[in-house]
Amino acid sequence: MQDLIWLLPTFPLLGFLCLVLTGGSLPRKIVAVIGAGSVGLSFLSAVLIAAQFLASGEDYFVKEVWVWMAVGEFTPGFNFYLDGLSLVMMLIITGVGFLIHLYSTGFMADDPAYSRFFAYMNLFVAAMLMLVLGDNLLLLYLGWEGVGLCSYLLIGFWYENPDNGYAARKAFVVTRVGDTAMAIGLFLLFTQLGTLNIQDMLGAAQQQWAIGSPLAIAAALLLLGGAVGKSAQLPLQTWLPDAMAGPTPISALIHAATMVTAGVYLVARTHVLFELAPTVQMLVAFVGLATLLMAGFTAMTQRDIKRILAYSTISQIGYMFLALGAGAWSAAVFHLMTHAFFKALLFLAAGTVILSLHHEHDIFKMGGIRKQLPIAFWSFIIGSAALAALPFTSGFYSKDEILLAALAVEGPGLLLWIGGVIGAFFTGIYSFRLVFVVFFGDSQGHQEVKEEAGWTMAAPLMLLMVLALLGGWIQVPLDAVFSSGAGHEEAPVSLLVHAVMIAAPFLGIGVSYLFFMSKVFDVDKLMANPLASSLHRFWFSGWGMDALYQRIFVNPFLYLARINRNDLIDSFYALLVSITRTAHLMLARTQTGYLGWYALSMAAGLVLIISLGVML
Amino acid sequence: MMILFYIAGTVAVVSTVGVIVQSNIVHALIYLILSLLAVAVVFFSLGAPFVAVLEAIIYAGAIMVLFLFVIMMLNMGQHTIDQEKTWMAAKDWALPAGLAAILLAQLLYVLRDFQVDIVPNEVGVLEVSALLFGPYVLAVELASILLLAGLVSAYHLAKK
Amino acid sequence: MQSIPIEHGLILAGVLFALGLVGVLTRRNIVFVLMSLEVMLNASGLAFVVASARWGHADGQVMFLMILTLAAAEVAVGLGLIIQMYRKFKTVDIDVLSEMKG
Amino acid sequence: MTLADLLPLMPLLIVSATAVLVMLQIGVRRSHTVTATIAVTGLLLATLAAALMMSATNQQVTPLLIIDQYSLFFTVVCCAAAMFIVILSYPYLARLDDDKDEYYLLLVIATVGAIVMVSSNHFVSTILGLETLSMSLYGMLAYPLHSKESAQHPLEAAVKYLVLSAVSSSFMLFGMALIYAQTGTLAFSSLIDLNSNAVSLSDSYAIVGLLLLISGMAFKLSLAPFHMWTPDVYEGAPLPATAYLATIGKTAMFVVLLRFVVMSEALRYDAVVIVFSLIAALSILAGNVLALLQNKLKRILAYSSIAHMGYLIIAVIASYFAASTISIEAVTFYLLAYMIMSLGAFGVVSVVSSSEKEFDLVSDYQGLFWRDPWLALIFTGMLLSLAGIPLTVGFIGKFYLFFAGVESALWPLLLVLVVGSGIGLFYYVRIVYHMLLPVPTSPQFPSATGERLGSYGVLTILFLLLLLLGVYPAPVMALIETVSAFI
Repeated sequence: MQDLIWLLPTFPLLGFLCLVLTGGSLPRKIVAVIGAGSVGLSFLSAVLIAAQFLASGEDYFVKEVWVWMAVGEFTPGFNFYLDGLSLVMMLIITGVGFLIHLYSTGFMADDPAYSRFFAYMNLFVAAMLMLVLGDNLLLLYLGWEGVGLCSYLLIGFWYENPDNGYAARKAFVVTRVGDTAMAIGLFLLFTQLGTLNIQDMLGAAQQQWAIGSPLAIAAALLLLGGAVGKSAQLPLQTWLPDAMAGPTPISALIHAATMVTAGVYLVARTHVLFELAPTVQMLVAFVGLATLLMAGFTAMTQRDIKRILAYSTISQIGYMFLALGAGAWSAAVFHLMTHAFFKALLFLAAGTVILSLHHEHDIFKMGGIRKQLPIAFWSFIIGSAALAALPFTSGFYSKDEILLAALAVEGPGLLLWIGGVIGAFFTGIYSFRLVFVVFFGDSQGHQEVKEEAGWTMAAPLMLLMVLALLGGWIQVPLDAVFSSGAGHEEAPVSLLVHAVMIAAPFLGIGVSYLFFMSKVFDVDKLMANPLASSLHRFWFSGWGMDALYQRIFVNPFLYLARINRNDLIDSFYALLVSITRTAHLMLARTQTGYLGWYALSMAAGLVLIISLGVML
Repeated sequence: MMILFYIAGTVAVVSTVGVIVQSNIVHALIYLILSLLAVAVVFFSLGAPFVAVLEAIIYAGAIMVLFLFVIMMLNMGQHTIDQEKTWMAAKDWALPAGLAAILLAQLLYVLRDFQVDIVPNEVGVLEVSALLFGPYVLAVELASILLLAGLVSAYHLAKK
Repeated sequence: MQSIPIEHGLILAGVLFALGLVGVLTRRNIVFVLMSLEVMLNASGLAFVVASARWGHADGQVMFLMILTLAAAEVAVGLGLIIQMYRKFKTVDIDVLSEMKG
Repeated sequence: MTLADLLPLMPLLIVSATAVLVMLQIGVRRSHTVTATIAVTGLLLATLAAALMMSATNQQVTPLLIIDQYSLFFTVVCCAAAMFIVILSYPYLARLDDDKDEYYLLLVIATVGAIVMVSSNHFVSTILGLETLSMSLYGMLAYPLHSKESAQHPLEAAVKYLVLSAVSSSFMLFGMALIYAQTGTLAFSSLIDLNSNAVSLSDSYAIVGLLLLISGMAFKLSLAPFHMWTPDVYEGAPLPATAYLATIGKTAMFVVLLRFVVMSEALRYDAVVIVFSLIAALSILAGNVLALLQNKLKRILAYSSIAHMGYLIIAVIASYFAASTISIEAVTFYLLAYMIMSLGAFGVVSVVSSSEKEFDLVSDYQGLFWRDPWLALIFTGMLLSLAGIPLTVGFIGKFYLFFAGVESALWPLLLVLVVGSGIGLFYYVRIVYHMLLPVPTSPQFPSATGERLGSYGVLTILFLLLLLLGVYPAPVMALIETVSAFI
């Protein structure tokens, strides 16, 4: 079965090809079967492969499917590499992916571009699998760019609205900044270490580079650039909230569960490099900390249900980066997994709410719908509990590990820990703010609520609820992967620390309750305070990052473009064009059609080259 | 032999010049035949009597007769001489002659220290045929294919 | 029997070759062009025979025979084309064959 | 020459026998269909024979021919391509108001020449193969000469090709004679250290001989500055003959060039390297620039072939500097790739054309995507491959060449390659763009009829090969690696 690992990306790819080649002429039923079924088959094979892999007790497994080409030492191939890390990723991608596909068959039922939607989704799954299963940099890069492309296509899925197109372009351009850094990083690794194979490369790096050597730092920094872009971390986080313009299942699959965590995967996969560059690793931790706090503040002030979830995603990935920075590789991946469960659950539930309320996104226009939408309600309760890391939910276990790891970091450990706890406190506030405002209180005069949709949408929610609750009990088989980083001693931690960590989210929920449920405190009164309201505005705008970028990047660029209208660079190209044109016209004149002239040119050519030969 | 070589060589060069400057095509053809015969003598002086004979029979004989036929067919007698003269302006000669002169000069330059004397031992029909029917037998067969190609092409092109 | 320096043989071939080239380049009458081509091919053959005489074996002479063969075939095809050209254009000026250019 | 020598010659013998058979058949009763069928069958048999013999044969047959895996590889390629061209020619010639059969006879004889060339390691066989090929091509290029309705200029093409080709042959022969005067053998052999006891010559003498020979070869490969004939001959000749000249003619010559350069160690002389570099750079730039604003497809393909031959020369230069056989593999792979894409491109044009009317203008293909999507797809594939877009064989080929260049650190030439490819993209994509435009009110050519089914089959095979070798080239690369070890 393991030998059939190539089937995993092949199924969705075939699904994509089927859907594209038929060009939307298939009936919806068949599109649904192909679209969801291909990922389902992929999941099934993933489970079988995982079972066999775990039973075999091997540390890793390589399947060479084919060598694309063999040019000297350069032999890129379609080789798949399976170890604990890619196993976890592969199960998340296919499993959660399948549930989201299933959900989408109901969610997108009314959309005219049904077939196109599933085509893109299938392509995405194939590319994402390629990214996590590839054993060389080329496949990794292919998958990386493939998911970026699909993300772009799907954010702008409803392309009739120019805003969506704008959001898609923004996502593309911002992540491209990171991608460029990563491409340079990969090239650096290839040229320095002389191999495309990731494992060989890491081994070579360990042998050739000393800890803290400039090359290792440069490579790790460049890779971090790519990871930061893809995973929407500071300072490249601005694209993700806007990416919510896409259909909600997209937000669940791409912008919560899988693609945005590719950065975490990348860092975890190349953790050897980061261990060789401790300063960069520390930078990772602080990037994560800053991001999780920033996004936590912002999430508290948002009104759009999907934007709240988007900021919470940014914040949770911040936790993962914090874990990576702290060297707790397994904890990061563990949190990646639990986050995939509960965030997918939250997004899908949000999708149900949005669909039932006729595409209403503003939470303050919802209110009191827990009776009408019980499944969505319970999804939100469980999802938010896991998100806030209440005890015994999946999020609790993973976040606990991260915070403990952060505390164990030498030097700024306490700082990181305090930041993480504050973040947990905010998580409690914003996640239950959402629940209280949307599901309790009075109905805010919204229209009648549509029935919750059929089983295709309910079943994935149920399953994800179970996973969000119990996912913390899953043992991720990562010890073999991160053996090199296993130096962390589990230091005994005082009860106080545990108490603070458990209390922080409850405290947040309490605050949230007082503000939004019992209305003991009034938000409006708070807003009357000028300091609070300006803070609110500041946080609401995502710490003014967009405005800042507008001012320091976009405006100068536009300004340059404006003063440069007739312009230097363009005229350079125009010059090139006119040079080639002139060259063409001049050379074309030599083609006179006269035989004598042609013979003369041959003789002249002969004399020319013989003169060269005799003189040299 | 040496004297024969130089005399024949001079004749060949002079008559070849005649070929390329003549405006009367029939005269030019006669010059060409003369040149080929002179080359045949050169061959003989170099100790290659067999190819000398072939040069005379096939080149100067058969092939040139082919030319003569065509010249007759196209009716290019005396009256085309004037036309030929108008086609040969002095300025048209400068560049080609210059290029050829450079080429020749380069050849002379690289031959300057190539000093090997040929002692013209006769390598006659026996040696040539031993080669032709020995290692080069395939070449003979291929030459027949080559002639077949020429034959078919010429037949198709010249018919009607 | 005196010996002949090989460079003189090669120079003779080179001179004939250059003369043939001049003929090809300058003449507009296609029959002259073809005749000049014969001169060039013949000069190459001469060079082979000279070289063959230097080494005292017959390979170069075999090569000469091959050149003879190809010259004959070339002339046959070339003259066939000349006849067609004359039929079509009523001239032997190669410059009429310049309908394609650019 | 013994009986044991006959077996390796099997492909050559089969093709020669086919020629004889075609001749006999013409003598008995003329029939276009029967002639074409015999030609296809014979060439197919030769292809199969060569393919079957490939793994087990490595033999010098008389001093003239070397039948090894490398020559057999190209025998397969040339015979298969010749077979495809026969299939493409059949509908093209169907309405010619003249005898059609001699065309196939000439084509088969030309293939004999091509096989001799790819197997040649001796001046005599080189010249004989080359001239057999050329002599047949003169006839093929001028074939529709007598037809009143012929839109092209077959006579002009043939005369230009004949005269210039004869000039180049004489360059080549004179060069060979000079080399022979030094080495004393007509076989391809090293110019260095061969006759240490004989009077050694100055380097420049050998260089002049080499350069004469190389310039003659460069003419046949239409490398700048010997390229001028190419567009005129391509344009004037009937399409299948052009395709033959452009693919098999070029490939066979290139194999000879490669073998000669490797065996003679010509690149040991700096001057030769410099001349090659100059030729490559000039060809790439001139070819691409000349094609830029061209409106006739055959001329575009002619100019583009100049550029492609320039790309190939880069790898030839690299063959001397690289330690491995990688650049020989690169040349081999690129020749195969060039064969596929060039034949495909000519095939598309030939499918819609006939001897009465050729659709040669880019604007004739406006809206082809909406009228004949399959044909348009194939044409797009071929053009993108010529431009070197990934997932086509052209990309892999160009990558291979590039890699060979990098191995040998030929940076200036690689820069020229990149610039040339950039310019090239423009004119290839321009054709694709025209195919995507709306259909003009009066479509330029009628839709395909039943008799063109074979041509469509050939194009489909070529298209699939193009994709297969673009996506999964590894097995062919492995094969090429094996055969390249023989040169």
